[in-house]
Amino acid sequence: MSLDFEKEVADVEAKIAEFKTQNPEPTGVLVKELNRLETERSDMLKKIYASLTPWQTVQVARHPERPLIRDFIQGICSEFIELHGDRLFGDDHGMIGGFAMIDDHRVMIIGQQKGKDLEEKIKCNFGQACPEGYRKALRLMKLAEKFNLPVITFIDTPGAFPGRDAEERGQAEAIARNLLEMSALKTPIIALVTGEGGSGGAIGIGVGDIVLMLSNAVYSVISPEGCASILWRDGTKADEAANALKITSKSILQLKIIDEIIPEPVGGAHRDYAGTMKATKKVLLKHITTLKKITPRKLSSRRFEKFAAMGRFK
Amino acid sequence: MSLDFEKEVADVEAKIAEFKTQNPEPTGVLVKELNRLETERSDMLKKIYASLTPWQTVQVARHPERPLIRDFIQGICSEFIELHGDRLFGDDHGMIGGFAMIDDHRVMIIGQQKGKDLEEKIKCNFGQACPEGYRKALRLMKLAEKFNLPVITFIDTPGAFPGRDAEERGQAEAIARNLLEMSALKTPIIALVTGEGGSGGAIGIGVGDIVLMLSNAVYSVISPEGCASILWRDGTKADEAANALKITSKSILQLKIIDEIIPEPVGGAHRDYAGTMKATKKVLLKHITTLKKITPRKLSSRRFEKFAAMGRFK
Amino acid sequence: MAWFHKSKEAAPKSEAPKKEDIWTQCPACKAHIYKEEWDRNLKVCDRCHFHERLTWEERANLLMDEGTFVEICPKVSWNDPLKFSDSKGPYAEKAIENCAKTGMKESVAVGSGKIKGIKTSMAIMDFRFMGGSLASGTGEKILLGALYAIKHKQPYIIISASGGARMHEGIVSLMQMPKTCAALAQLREANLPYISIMTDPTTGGVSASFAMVGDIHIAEPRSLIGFAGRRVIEETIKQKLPDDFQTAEYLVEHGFVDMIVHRKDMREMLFKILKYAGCR
Amino acid sequence: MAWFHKSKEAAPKSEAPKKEDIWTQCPACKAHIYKEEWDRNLKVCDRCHFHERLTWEERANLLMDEGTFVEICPKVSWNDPLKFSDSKGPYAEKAIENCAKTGMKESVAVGSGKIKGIKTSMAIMDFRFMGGSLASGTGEKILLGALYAIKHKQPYIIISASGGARMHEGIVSLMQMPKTCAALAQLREANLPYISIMTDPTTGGVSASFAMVGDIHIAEPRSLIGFAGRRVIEETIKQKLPDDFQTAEYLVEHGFVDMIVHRKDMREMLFKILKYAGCR
Ligand SMILES: [Zn+2]
Ligand SMILES: [Zn+2]
Repeated sequence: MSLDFEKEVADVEAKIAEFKTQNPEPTGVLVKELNRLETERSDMLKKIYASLTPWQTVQVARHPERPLIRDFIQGICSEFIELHGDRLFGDDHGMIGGFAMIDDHRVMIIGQQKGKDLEEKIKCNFGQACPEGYRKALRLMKLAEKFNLPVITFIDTPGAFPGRDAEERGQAEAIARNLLEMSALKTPIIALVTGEGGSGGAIGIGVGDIVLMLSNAVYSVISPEGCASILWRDGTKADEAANALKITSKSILQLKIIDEIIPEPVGGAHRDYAGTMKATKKVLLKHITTLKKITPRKLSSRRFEKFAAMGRFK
Repeated sequence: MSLDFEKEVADVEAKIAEFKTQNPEPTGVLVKELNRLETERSDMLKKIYASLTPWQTVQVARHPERPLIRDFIQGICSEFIELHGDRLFGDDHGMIGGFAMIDDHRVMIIGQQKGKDLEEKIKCNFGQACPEGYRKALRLMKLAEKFNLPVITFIDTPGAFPGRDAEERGQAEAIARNLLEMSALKTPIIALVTGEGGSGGAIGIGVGDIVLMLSNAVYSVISPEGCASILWRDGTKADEAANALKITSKSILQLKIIDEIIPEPVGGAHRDYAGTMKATKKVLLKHITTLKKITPRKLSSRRFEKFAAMGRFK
Repeated sequence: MAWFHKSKEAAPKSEAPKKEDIWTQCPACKAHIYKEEWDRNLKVCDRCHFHERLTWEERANLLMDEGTFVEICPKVSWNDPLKFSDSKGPYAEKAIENCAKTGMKESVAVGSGKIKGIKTSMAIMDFRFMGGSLASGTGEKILLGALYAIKHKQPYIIISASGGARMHEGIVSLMQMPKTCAALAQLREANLPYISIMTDPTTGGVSASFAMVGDIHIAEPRSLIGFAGRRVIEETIKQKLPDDFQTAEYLVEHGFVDMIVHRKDMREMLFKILKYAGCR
Repeated sequence: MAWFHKSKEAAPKSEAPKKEDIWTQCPACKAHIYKEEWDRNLKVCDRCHFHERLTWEERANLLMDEGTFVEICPKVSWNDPLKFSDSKGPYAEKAIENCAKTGMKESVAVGSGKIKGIKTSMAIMDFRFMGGSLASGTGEKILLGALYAIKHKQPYIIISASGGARMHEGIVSLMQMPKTCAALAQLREANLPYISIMTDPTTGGVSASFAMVGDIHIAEPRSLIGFAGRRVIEETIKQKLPDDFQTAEYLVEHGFVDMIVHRKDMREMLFKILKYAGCR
């Protein structure tokens, strides 16, 4: 699937595909021609992705083929032992977690899973977690604290689920509780926005010592569509809202809300899983190593100072 | 309402009522006659209640007019500020709690409410608490710990609610969690079985530094009916089971499971609320005063030792 | 009861009082009510028990011993980190207007005072300032209130009245959720009581942060309390929601609010609870 | 795989093997299975994945490094505090019979050993001894296991297999619920890991005490896990319950079990989890 603004890339890609069909085993000048086409494609992608508008970035961040937490786990971890349930009400498939091994580091991984096919998407509520999801996340964080494991959260959600049941079971309380407990947790926390960092649903697992974003991820207090329909009284003004809200990784880094951007391969994470995993793993390992050297008490007081400073001006 | 084995008392009581109707303002010999009747009634009750069988005691403990936790609160406390909800799922009317004042002691009171009329009984699930009830109880105990308030639990339940929803929301987990947390709570806990101490549903709020029973209360691992139908394969053998299970306050004291029996007025708590309240208040005050002098850390380690010793023989 | 101290700038005496000076109308049931009665009733409708929104000064007067409430960070003000503009113009202009309208610099007043002699820190949100929205200045002030409480070993009371995060400050406003909760974690670490009072409305990012992590949760009758908006939920589940959905009473039944307290009883209740919390 | 070490008392060699020595029948699906295959499969039915109940020795052999499991309180025995008798006679007689039948003194074996080199304390319930019921001796042994783990800074693993409290010990058996949980609170205080393994069945007072407060909850496939009995619940709610009600899989879906682990993978999984818990 290619996005609106990738039309010309799609044309070249069609050409490449046709060329490959006609020349299954190209030699000599044909190899050169294929290389030319692929360079053309790559240059186009580079150019397009170098100057994505915020609204285009939203579309990349929401791309149906964008890697999800389970892809990251598979690509980064040599072992994953999934843990289920909040010990209170249920097991939220939209929020998963478990023990994992990254190189020789044992960690706790937690994050939203949007789902790949329709069946999984429905099972996962499209990555919109319910209170039991946030409570499962908290339980696993507390377990990580007890076991001295760093926590890594993968954030990718349109928002917390806005359903009647979710509301009745305390969506607000569950997110609020996580914010409070995460700020005081005595083990390292790394939060990484991989796709959509949607509002309270994102920050509900986003209180990290280090907060990262993939370069084409977005992070916002409200969806551009939602903002547009409230402040522009016109849901189609999402592109304007996306501009105004400053939701791209570059803007968020400038606002000092995140610590670092993980650059995606040319053409976005969905075009190159292996490259995305490699880049992500490298950055995660760097921070795990550094954070592990800090005492738990020092960590939580630093984390408090970090968030206390957000939005403190002059 | 009079119980089966109180038939002859009921006859005298009927006589007294008739006498009073015929002699609204008795004088002289009539006063003497009334006194005689009332003494007869009182002697009968004393005699009957001095030698209740365990199964008869069960009936007294379950008496529909037996004082419930709300009666105790009204009779003992000069103030009650009810607190609601488990902050997770709901507010269980079968388990109530809140701040209360007994003389000049501020305490946290928690316990099952069975309900008086049918409407209230249904609302309270007949005193059979759900997981949210046990979780509300735990929340209030943790609050009491933070605020340095002694906890007093009033136990009166046929058992935890055996419903499908209760099971699905973790009846087992909720009770287990309370047992663990109560054993470690750093504030005094007094547990008082006022009526039916029904199995896991009772012990779920029953882990006290001091455990008390009203004299006609019962405390059992299973209802006599349940035991009879399993071990005698005959539910009607409840009286035999009640005997064998040793569920009366006297037996339980002998087994060193409780610390003290609070004597009920002649004829049972349901015949004399004021007397019951007075006796209960006196004993509670004594223990509150004593327990308040012990440091929180010492308290929880003593509580551990107390329960660790239960069922340790030779 | 006269918790509402007289306004300092009394209306200039004119010959004959105007109709709107004598009568007011309940916004909920539309009943016509004597203004004097309305004020005596602390802006609660006798007919339908609707609790009208109050200004922060009215709340402070209602709850605090007369003249004891002193702001601790009156200079902390709104910010415009995004240089935000929407279809109606720049956020900065709107904020300046709101300052002029309310005499506030942000959507919350934070200070310290006494409730029947008990010293307490208190943050009072004011819906008049941009719908009580949570923005960087709001978060900073709520945090400073917590730190003040810790420093002076006081309890902390926050009175919420907010539609949620202020979009105009984008991600910075979202970060006020963890920021305020982190401050409350510090308060907890210091073992100090925190009472959250939810008034109409307490929704969105405010309900999902500091409002929902109190030791005690009190709500005013019939307040709207919830995370997602009713319309969004109805669109999601394709169902009509019950009328009492997200009311204070509904929240009690679902386990998230300890008690509903009428405005006229709030001061006394706070005093009692603070006593149970060991404050003096 | 050969976790089942050969029984010390091998069957005396007879001329021709009897039919029941060659074949066994799955108690669940009634399939006829070679006894050799049945044992090789650790008493798990290949056809329906039914996990047959195991003795404590089989569990110890299955999970522990060969010969490392040593009981720590083998002398703690059953008690008869109530001098209990039911329609079938005295409890004491029944207990003595159970001792003879199982070679155990109570419904649990508690000891310490190694899992792939990691030292751990372990309590293993055995359903053969009065349905694995929780009585004073059981509670005492489980408590002693926790204290041993604390003393030797080891993790603690409890394998539950129990119908619940043992009525024959009345209130004393009920008190084993707080007693065991109090011991686990001490273990938590010492910051040591506790893994609860629920096997078929884990019900009543065992599910409502030590089995449900683990750092990690593991269940064997299709085990029955629950508080109240199915029949009691059906009588209460006047409804049929779904077939999978109170199965391990159902418990995962409802949030109370972390994972289902097949018997053949249990040892490896425990080893992995203990590594995550920082044990060596
Ligand atoms: Zn009205
Ligand atoms: Zn089978």
